[in-house]
Amino acid sequence: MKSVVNYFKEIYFGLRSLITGLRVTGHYITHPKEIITQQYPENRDTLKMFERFRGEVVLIHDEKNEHRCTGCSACEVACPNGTIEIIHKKVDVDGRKVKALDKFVYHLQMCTMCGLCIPACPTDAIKMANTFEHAVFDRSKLTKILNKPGSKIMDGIK
Amino acid sequence: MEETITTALESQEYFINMGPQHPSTHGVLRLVLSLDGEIIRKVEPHIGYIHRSIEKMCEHDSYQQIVHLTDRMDYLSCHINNEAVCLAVEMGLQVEIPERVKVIRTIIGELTRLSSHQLWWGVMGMDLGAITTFLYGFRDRELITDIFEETCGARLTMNYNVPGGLMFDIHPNFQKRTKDFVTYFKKKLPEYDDLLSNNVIFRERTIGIGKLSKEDAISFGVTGPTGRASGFSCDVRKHYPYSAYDRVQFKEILRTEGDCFARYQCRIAEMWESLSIIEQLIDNIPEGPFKAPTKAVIKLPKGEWYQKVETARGEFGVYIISEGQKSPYRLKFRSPGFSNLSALDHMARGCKIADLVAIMSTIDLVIPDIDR
Amino acid sequence: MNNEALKEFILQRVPEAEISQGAQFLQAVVLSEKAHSLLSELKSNPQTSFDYLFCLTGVDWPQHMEVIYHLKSTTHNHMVVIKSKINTREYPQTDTVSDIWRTAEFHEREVFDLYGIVFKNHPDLRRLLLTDDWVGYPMRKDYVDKVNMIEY
Amino acid sequence: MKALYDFSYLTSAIHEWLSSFLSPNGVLITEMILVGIAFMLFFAVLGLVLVYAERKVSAFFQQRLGPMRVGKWGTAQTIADVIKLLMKEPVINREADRFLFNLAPYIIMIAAFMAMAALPFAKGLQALDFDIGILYVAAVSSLGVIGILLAGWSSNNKYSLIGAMRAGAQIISYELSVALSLLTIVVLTGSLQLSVIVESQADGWWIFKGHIPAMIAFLIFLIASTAETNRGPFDLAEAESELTAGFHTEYSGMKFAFFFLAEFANMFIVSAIGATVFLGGWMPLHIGNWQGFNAIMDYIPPIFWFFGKVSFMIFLMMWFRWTFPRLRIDQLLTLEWKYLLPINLVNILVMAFIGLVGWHF
Repeated sequence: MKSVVNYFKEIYFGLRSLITGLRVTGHYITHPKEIITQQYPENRDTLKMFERFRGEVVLIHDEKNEHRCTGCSACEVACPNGTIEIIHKKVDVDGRKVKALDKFVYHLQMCTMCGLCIPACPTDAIKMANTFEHAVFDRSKLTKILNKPGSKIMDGIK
Repeated sequence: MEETITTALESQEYFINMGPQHPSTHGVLRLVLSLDGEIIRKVEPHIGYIHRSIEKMCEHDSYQQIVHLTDRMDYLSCHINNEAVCLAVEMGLQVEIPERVKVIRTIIGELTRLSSHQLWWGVMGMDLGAITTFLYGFRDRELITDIFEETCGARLTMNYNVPGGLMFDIHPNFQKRTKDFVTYFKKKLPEYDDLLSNNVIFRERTIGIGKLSKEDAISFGVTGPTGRASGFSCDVRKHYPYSAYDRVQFKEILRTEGDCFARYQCRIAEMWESLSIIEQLIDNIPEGPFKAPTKAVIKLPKGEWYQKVETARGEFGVYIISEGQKSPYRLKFRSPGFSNLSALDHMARGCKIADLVAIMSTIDLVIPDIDR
Repeated sequence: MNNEALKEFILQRVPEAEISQGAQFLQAVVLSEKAHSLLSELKSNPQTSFDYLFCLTGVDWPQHMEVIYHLKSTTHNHMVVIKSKINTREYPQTDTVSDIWRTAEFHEREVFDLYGIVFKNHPDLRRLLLTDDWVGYPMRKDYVDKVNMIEY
Repeated sequence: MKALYDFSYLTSAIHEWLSSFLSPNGVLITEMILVGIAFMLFFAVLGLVLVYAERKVSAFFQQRLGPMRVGKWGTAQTIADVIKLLMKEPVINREADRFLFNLAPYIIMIAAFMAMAALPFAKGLQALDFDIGILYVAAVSSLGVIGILLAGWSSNNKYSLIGAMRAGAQIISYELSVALSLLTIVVLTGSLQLSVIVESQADGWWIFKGHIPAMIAFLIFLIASTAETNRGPFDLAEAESELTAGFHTEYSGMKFAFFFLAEFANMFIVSAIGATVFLGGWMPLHIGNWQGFNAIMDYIPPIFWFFGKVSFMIFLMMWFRWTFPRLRIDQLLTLEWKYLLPINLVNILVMAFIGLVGWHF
């Protein structure tokens, strides 16, 4: 007798548990306002990344096309993956030959966005930008030269 | 000789390659199953498909650079992995860490654990055929990744810790967002119970499946919720408190059944504990610097250090042998998934294929963590 | 058992063991021939009962190889590090401990894979992480791979 | 207006028109071809609509939007999918049994077609009105399992084979429950003819007239028919987390689409049978003596009633699928042999007693 009662109890509790489950999903289908889908390319205008989001390394240029990079290679040393390559040139400053930045080469394809180069920079010349649409059709396009053509170092940065 | 031939002929066993591309191996794990009908006679894991020799890379990297590599091991509890390396290096350097850092690390660590468990819950449901849970798990996880993105700058591989402290201070919105999340998630967690924990089909699928005794759990080195479900008290947060775990109240969740359902319950209960830890700390973040002063080039003295932390999967250990250079001489990551996986064969023998899927998802394997 | 007692316990079994107090744990360096008997004694003796092997790893030193066992007892809550020293780098061999702790089976396969240390009596000693036809043992310090490794 | 309510006017008009210039045999052949074309078109439309519906419904269960890109609200998504599937390369495993491998999807499709023939869509809209309609439908709908077994066997893939074996065990077991739960109602109707069963529900649907035993039978039918169509939580034959895709792992392109289509067609068929037997087929909802209410309900054409009821059943099945975890094979068989079958047998007995005493409405 007991087993018979248990048999029906099992069925009852089994069905009840199924109905609680159905209620949860039923709640969501009747509340379409709770839909959380973001339609990405359509919402590009309103989509705003968080300010700290690490998308890629950029060299900060001001409106006079001047940057703060001295070419000290601190970021190159700090980078774990060889993402950053600093190519130097020799410039004359007051008659002395001084090392200066020629090309700031940045291999985006190797970058892991760890952000170690940013605190390593003694002159705060680089920062992480919020961009995230990095897809290109050719891998070589991911290798970028960050200092803009014709740009030069700001006065007073050593 | 004749005997072996006859047994080989009589046996109904056949082999199946499960993986490396299979929906429920959660990555590139390959299992060679010996099957008799649907019953599993032997499971042989073949790993290493994404072995990146992180340990070898660490032998050439500076200590700051090592931290970001650990993101790529157990990517679901990356913050806790980072913390382990940082704690080990800090132990070697003998620097005193500001209180603020300890508390923030603990909060973010618990958030990481929550997000990992949410993903596990979703995937567990999906492995058992309830695809909707997957989306619900990700829905709640999204809020945590938002918190991470705002404060740490990335959603998954956060790399927020540096030896000596944090990379930058918490975002002004951090506390508010976290509190919002805690209130939100407290409402959603009972839904998890409604959908899976109390569901009769789910219970039938998990209760009594994949049993692991306490002795076996210890012998196999199975830690984390998987080990604790077998009654192996192995919560590093409780036994060897690090960061701010010595000042918060929380229970170590222990079960004795050791089956899939016990492991499931362990993780669900851990989510409640994590929520309570966050609630205790979120209003009490002490003021102060977010980083202890360290040198730009860290050189550990000669010696060796072992630091273990509790990730979402179990005991994660970092073992550094230093010869006084700027890179470690040897660095070993004791990953929880690796040991937990070794017990899979023991748990799965005699089960059906469908049970193997349930067992695998309750072990909560993350393959990069195993392969390193 | 505190560290002093542990030290004595080990010295009783292996008198020539070099025991030092590390930053965290008591460390004992023993020769690989003695390691298995000592470890199995540490596991089975109810005074020590180190039933939890939480880390097993190999180290490649310039002159010798080492297998390091991190042990913990879940009943007594003490820990010890046993370093089994193999005095050769040519064809290093030591006894397996997978008969003592089941978890060692995987860890030893990994050490064999990456360091080439052969664990005698291991039930299934094959490469674990690398492919079966891999040449060389990558975690050794003198390993060279011109293709995949970047010179520092 | 009349044609919306009674299709026999339309069909007889076509018949007379054809008879006016064709011999009786010619008329028969032409009508067969016409019906075949109609069913094929219906099949295609059904596939398109149901695939879209499933994707949208599952999306809303999961707090998503579902397909939104192709056409307004993604309505053309399935057409895009069909084009994609048509252009795919048909890959055949080298060791596969090519003949059986190619045959299998057609067997499943044919089984679905045959079952469709006996369904009463609306008054006078039924291709074949057998006097053993239910028996025929139950027999034919289980033919599909042959296709599944063939697909699993001929693929030369162990996952496929396991899936096929599971499907075989599952469908043969659940066939019993489906048939027995339908028989519970047949006890009351006294006829196996589907049109007669529909007509007998003019004064009320059997699920209400037969009250408790009929509701139990309906519940059992719902569970068993979900299992028979291999849909979640009983989708063990596919079980994508265990067997990657079960019996159709090796299929690609249009042959895969056939399996996919057959699944939805079968879902429609069992829903239609359930709607016909339990929910009154195309009969409108009538409540006792509420004359005004009944008259309003009569204004809604029968075809809408039929498709409304079928969509309701399909929605229920989707709801199950997107909520529950999957059963294990032994639990599936336990559910059938330990729970559904005994309850079903007792239920028939009770129903027979009720029918005998006349305690139904």
